[in-house]
Amino acid sequence: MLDDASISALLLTLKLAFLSTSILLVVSTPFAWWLTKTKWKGKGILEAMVALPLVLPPTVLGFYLLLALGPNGPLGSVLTTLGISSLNFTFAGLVIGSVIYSMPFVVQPLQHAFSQTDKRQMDAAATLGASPLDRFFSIAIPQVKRGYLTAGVLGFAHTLGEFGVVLMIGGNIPDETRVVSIAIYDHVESMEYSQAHYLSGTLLCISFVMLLITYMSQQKVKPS
Amino acid sequence: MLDDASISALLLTLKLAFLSTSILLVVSTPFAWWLTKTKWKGKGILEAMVALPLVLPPTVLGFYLLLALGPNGPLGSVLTTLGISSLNFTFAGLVIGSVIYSMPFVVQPLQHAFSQTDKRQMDAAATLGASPLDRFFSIAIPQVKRGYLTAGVLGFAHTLGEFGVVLMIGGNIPDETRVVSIAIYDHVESMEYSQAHYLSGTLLCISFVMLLITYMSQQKVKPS
Amino acid sequence: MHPDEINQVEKTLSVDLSLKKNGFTLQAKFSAPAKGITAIFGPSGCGKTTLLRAIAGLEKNVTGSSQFGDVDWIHSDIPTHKRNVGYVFQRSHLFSHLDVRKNLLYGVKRTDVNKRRIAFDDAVSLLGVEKLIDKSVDTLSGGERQRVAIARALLSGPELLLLDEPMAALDHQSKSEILPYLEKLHQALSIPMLYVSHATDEIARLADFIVLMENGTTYKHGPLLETVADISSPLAEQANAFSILEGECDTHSEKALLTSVNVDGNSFRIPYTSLDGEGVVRLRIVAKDVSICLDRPLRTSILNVLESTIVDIKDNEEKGQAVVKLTVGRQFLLARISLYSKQQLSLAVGDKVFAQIKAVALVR
Amino acid sequence: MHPDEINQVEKTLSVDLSLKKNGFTLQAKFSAPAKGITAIFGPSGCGKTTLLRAIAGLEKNVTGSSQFGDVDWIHSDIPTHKRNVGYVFQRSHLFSHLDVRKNLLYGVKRTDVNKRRIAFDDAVSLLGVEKLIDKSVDTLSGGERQRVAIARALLSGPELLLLDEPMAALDHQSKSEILPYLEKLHQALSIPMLYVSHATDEIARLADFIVLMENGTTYKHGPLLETVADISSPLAEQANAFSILEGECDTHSEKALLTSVNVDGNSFRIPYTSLDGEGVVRLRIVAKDVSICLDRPLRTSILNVLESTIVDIKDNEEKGQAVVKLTVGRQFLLARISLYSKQQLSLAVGDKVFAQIKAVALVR
Amino acid sequence: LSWVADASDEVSKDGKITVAVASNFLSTMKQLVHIYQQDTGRVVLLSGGSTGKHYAQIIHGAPFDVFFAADAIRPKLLEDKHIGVKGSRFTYAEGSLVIWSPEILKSKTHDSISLDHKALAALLASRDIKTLAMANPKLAPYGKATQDVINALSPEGLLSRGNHKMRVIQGENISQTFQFVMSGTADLAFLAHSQVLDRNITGIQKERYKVISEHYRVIPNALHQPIRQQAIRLNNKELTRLFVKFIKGPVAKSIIESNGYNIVGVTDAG
Ligand SMILES: Nc1ncnc2c1ncn2[C@@H]1O[C@H](COP(=O)(O)OP(=O)(O)OP(=O)(O)O)[C@@H](O)[C@H]1O
Ligand SMILES: Nc1ncnc2c1ncn2[C@@H]1O[C@H](COP(=O)(O)OP(=O)(O)OP(=O)(O)O)[C@@H](O)[C@H]1O
Ligand SMILES: [Mg+2]
Ligand SMILES: [Mg+2]
Repeated sequence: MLDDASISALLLTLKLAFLSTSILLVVSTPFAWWLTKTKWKGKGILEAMVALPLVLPPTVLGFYLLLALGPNGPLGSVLTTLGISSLNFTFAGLVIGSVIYSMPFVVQPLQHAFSQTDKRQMDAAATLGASPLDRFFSIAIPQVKRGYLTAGVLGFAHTLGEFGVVLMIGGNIPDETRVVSIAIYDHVESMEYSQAHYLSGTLLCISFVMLLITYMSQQKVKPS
Repeated sequence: MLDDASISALLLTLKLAFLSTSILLVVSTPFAWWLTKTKWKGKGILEAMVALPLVLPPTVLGFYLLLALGPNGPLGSVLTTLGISSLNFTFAGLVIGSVIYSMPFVVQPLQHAFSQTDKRQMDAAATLGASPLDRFFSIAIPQVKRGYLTAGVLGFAHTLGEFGVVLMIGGNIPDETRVVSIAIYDHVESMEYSQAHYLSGTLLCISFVMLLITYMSQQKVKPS
Repeated sequence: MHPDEINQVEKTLSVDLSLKKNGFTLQAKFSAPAKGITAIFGPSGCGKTTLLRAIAGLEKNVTGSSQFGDVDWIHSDIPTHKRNVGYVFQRSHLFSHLDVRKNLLYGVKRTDVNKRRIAFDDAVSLLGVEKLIDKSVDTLSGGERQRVAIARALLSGPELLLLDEPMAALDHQSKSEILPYLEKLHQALSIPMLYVSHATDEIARLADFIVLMENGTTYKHGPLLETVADISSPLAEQANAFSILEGECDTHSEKALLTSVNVDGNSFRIPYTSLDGEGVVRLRIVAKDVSICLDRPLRTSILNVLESTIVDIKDNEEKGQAVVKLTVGRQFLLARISLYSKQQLSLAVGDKVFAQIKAVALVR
Repeated sequence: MHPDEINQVEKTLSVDLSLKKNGFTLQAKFSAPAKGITAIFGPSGCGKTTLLRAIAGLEKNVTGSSQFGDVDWIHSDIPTHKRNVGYVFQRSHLFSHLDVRKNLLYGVKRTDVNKRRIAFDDAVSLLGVEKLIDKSVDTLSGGERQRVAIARALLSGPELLLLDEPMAALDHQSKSEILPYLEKLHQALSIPMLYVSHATDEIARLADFIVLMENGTTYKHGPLLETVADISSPLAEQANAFSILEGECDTHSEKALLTSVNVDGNSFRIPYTSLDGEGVVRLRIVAKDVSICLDRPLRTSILNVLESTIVDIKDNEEKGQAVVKLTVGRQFLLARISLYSKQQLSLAVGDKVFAQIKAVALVR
Repeated sequence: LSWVADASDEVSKDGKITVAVASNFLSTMKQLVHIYQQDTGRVVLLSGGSTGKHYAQIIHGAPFDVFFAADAIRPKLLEDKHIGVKGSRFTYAEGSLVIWSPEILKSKTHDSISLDHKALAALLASRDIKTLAMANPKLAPYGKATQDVINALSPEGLLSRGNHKMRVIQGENISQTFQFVMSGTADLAFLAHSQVLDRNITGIQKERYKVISEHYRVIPNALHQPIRQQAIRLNNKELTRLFVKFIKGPVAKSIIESNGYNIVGVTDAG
């Protein structure tokens, strides 16, 4: 059986992953759409920048985030003047870290998906009285469901296993920032291999079941 | 200026990233295609399994790979009977680790891309004398260029920053398995922050330029 | 809701726009009255689709004006979804993620209840898509797609209908069911319709006005009757050149299986049709169905023989044919005869002749 | 390479296949001789496209046989790319990532040099796509797409041509340029062509055989002349019912601007056409262009008046019309007249009458 | 080149050795190796990392020649498993713990090097301290020592101090704990002495580092178990031996000491 600490870590992880993925999907949608549609010459710069957090080792990225979010850091000082105390070592901070780190896995598939939307069907929708926003929600988004699946799965799974950033800006506080990846890591480091196996196994099982349900439901809705 | 060790780490990283990404693109192409086309009920299981390595913390995944690739591990013993000595702590091992860990970032976008290929154009190609393989290369692949871009960028960037797995099965051996992410990590750990900043900056710049070139060239080839 | 029940302000479309895209330049100037279908006619690639798209607001960089009712769509920068057009696209453009029913409902949902022009079930049965209603659009045949597209456009309560070869993929039967409805619709609703077609028979039947295009330019436009009777227009050169006569219904002789139509004092007999309204009816006569005799032919199955005067003749040496323009009261009739016959009968402008008309189609 | 220069074995297509997909069942049985175009005719949604796809090997779960030359494609499980068919799809299906030139070259590259039937430049100029050659296919108009698709199919050196409403999006001019080429092609090459069309004029012009479909089933098939002259076939009910006569070229009287064709001893005069070969020519006569007189009409612009015998009459009370089947030597001619005229002239089977033919089209 | 001079067979065959070093000792080891390489010309490759990772890797055949662990447990385990060379285990450094806090300036004994028991307890009880950073006691020896200290000072536990809540943030290792401090989010931290000794930190972190190096006190060794960092040879190669000999030598000792470690000076073969 899992002990309380593990269960709490698991729940925290799921909460983090759900929250981050949701935020990512919401934030990335307009961004990816804009990237797809804009004719702005400089968009390559933005596209490249989205992928950049990926190339740094997570702990290092975490370190920089830690500095940025700290009271003296550029982001932290802004937050402080807004009356928000530092987000380091808080759950909110974890969410921010995860969002930044998993962003490319959500933006890129969505952008790819949106680039496939059928301009002509969008035109048809316009002639049927649908405003741009309406068209976006009634035509573009439903047609890229598969892109959302990819984006969601990658973002979710990556947040689950994400570890370096979370370790760094989370500070491994039980119930608040100790996610399951850190717990497993701790077990491995302290040679508690059987606990590590057990917890890993549980995480894998849960993830597997969730992914399986996602994919299976996807198979069903496919047009015959 | 970068010292020799850093340059060697950078080169090793680029070599690893290029190699892994190439292998991933080659291996994932038939796999993603098959996943897209198969009517097999169990494909959801495979799809879920591809994403699974993601949910484990990289070091932990690395730990399991270490066990698997070790002389007594399931993979390692197979390799041993084939006369290949253990791949742990070798560059080849790193490549295997990166490939496994970055697989979902390549398979998923490709699968998504392939699911968008126009069946009717494939039919047309068949009537024009193109065999299934020929159609695949002459119609399906060129039409999903953007999917390859997404897959390539995500796979490449993830391999660059990938760190936990590499640290574990690579062993941080200069010139052989010390990639730049580990070097940066080392600098941060030993409080050589300015070196860490410098190396991170270099890595970011190089990556940025590569990504920018990729995206810019993409913009140009778009049909007017 | 039946189309006839709706009353609304008549709006006219006046277009004077131009647009450049890559190698192609569009220059269009014409107006389409609310009462009447305006046909757009021209060879493949001449810019008909581009014109419709520009009017619907789907093309960028359109300059000039596109006045609909009181509003200049281009000047006031009205976006497509506020122009309230119904557009049947040349390649249907059905929503691939929705089934047929949801495709049809898409526009309905976005239309004010009091702007709807046709009930859902009516549109469905008119276009014969009942059996398709739950199908995925990917499984439709070419004609089925087009029927769904027409129904979808009608259901969105348009104030202007843009139809881009809506019948091209349809069989004769389907066409002959949908065409009368379109006629009725536009008469009852007084909404302008722009109708792109390559089929001169459709145009003859439906259109009141015609816009002729070539190389991106609208080089001629006007009422159909005048424009088609213009012997020098390229239309008269077509194998299926035709003329159109308007007349009034005379007596119905159900026994004789004939209906008689009075065109400026001349009586035309056509196969019996029950004409509901009195009003003006329209006869389409294909030029090659008209022959010319110097004597009145007797004991013939040809029902319609008129005395007439030649007002114009245009020879086409290449084809060995001539088009002859004849008077029918104040209206005109085109006849296509061989140059040989023209010479044999030594026909000339001003001659009194008998026009022997093999086939007369009651168009409306 | 000019089509005429190629010699090859004649292959016949014999189809007896069936297929079920979701709600739809296809049952097709007919054969299409190598020498001749076989038209497939039927209402929208009856399964014409599905039939063509099944023959091309693009449908799954097809049972039965589809014998082409010596090989049973279905039984031997020959995949599409080895069937060597040229397919012009109803909705063109151009390759969206390639420009026009590369679309055209796609099939060329995959065809043995000695199997190619038409030079690249010839196909390009025949279909008038010279100006489009470097365009992206997304920017093509509907008709342009279709022309490119036809060229692409021709260039792939097919042994069997499947044409799914290839002309539906084309204007009269384009059609009248492409049709003769298709005729010439199939005559020169002796490859079977299946031609789906809703347009009876195209069918009349092109087809030698016809397959009639309804609800997924091929209910009638046979040589076009016989099948269309069958007064009880649904074709005869169509507004543009027609008959076809074959004859030989008589004398060319260039002065008189007329060409004369001998049909079983009867001379037909048609507007002058320079006929290059001697051989058999074909005349299409639309039923409503034929009128019946009891006396021989004189001093008329109508060139062709024949003595004939009535062999069959079919009334259509609903439309107030009758179709009359007349002899022309050993061949037959349909005339559509009003029921009124039929009564007036008290026409009956066996009567000797004069058929007055307003328009004769030389089909080939 | 000098290393050719004392070349044996092995030395000439394999010119370099690879050494696994605990992250916290990595920077000190770099200094040592620098000197060693200058003096002898022999190449020593360093593989930094956590001791837990290194241990797992060595078990699975990592090609390391010497293992410098952050604790005594893992070298012992290796010795017991006969992976390490029996009898080659020794303590190369003993860490000393410091406490860091901006609050320290307020305490009365601010001029002395270390704090006494009472001052420490008062500091820990201060209500101004909201975030305490320490190394994970499970993973890092410094964390374990920190735990000892805290237990000694407030046996009832840190978190149960009435309604005054203190967040305890734990670093994976002592380096990470230091990084927490760098970010400015922690008010109090237990760090390694080696970390707070002034070194030439340049760039943007210079100011911050100054703040850190001016606000620490050494914690009396009596308050915790000794933080013994042990090393073990993994083979008997000549080059390996030579390097270990150097580490045990006087030059190395002074460098290690100057980096804030105590040297016990005894080879612990126990
Ligand atoms: N995958 C499918 N699932 C279910 N029904 C299908 C599928 N594909 C085609 N059909 C149906 O089969 C029938 C025949 O389609 P087909 O495309 O062959 O018609 P068609 O004769 O070519 O019609 P048209 O002249 O309109 O192009 C149609 O009613 C169509 O809806
Ligand atoms: N985006 C574009 N870039 C360049 N040329 C274009 C573009 N869109 C359309 N064209 C060209 O503009 C011309 C007019 O196209 P349009 O679709 O309006 O023709 P159309 O009259 O509708 O022809 P059809 O009867 O064949 O449908 C065509 O020659 C076409 O190739
Ligand atoms: Mg068009
Ligand atoms: Mg079809």
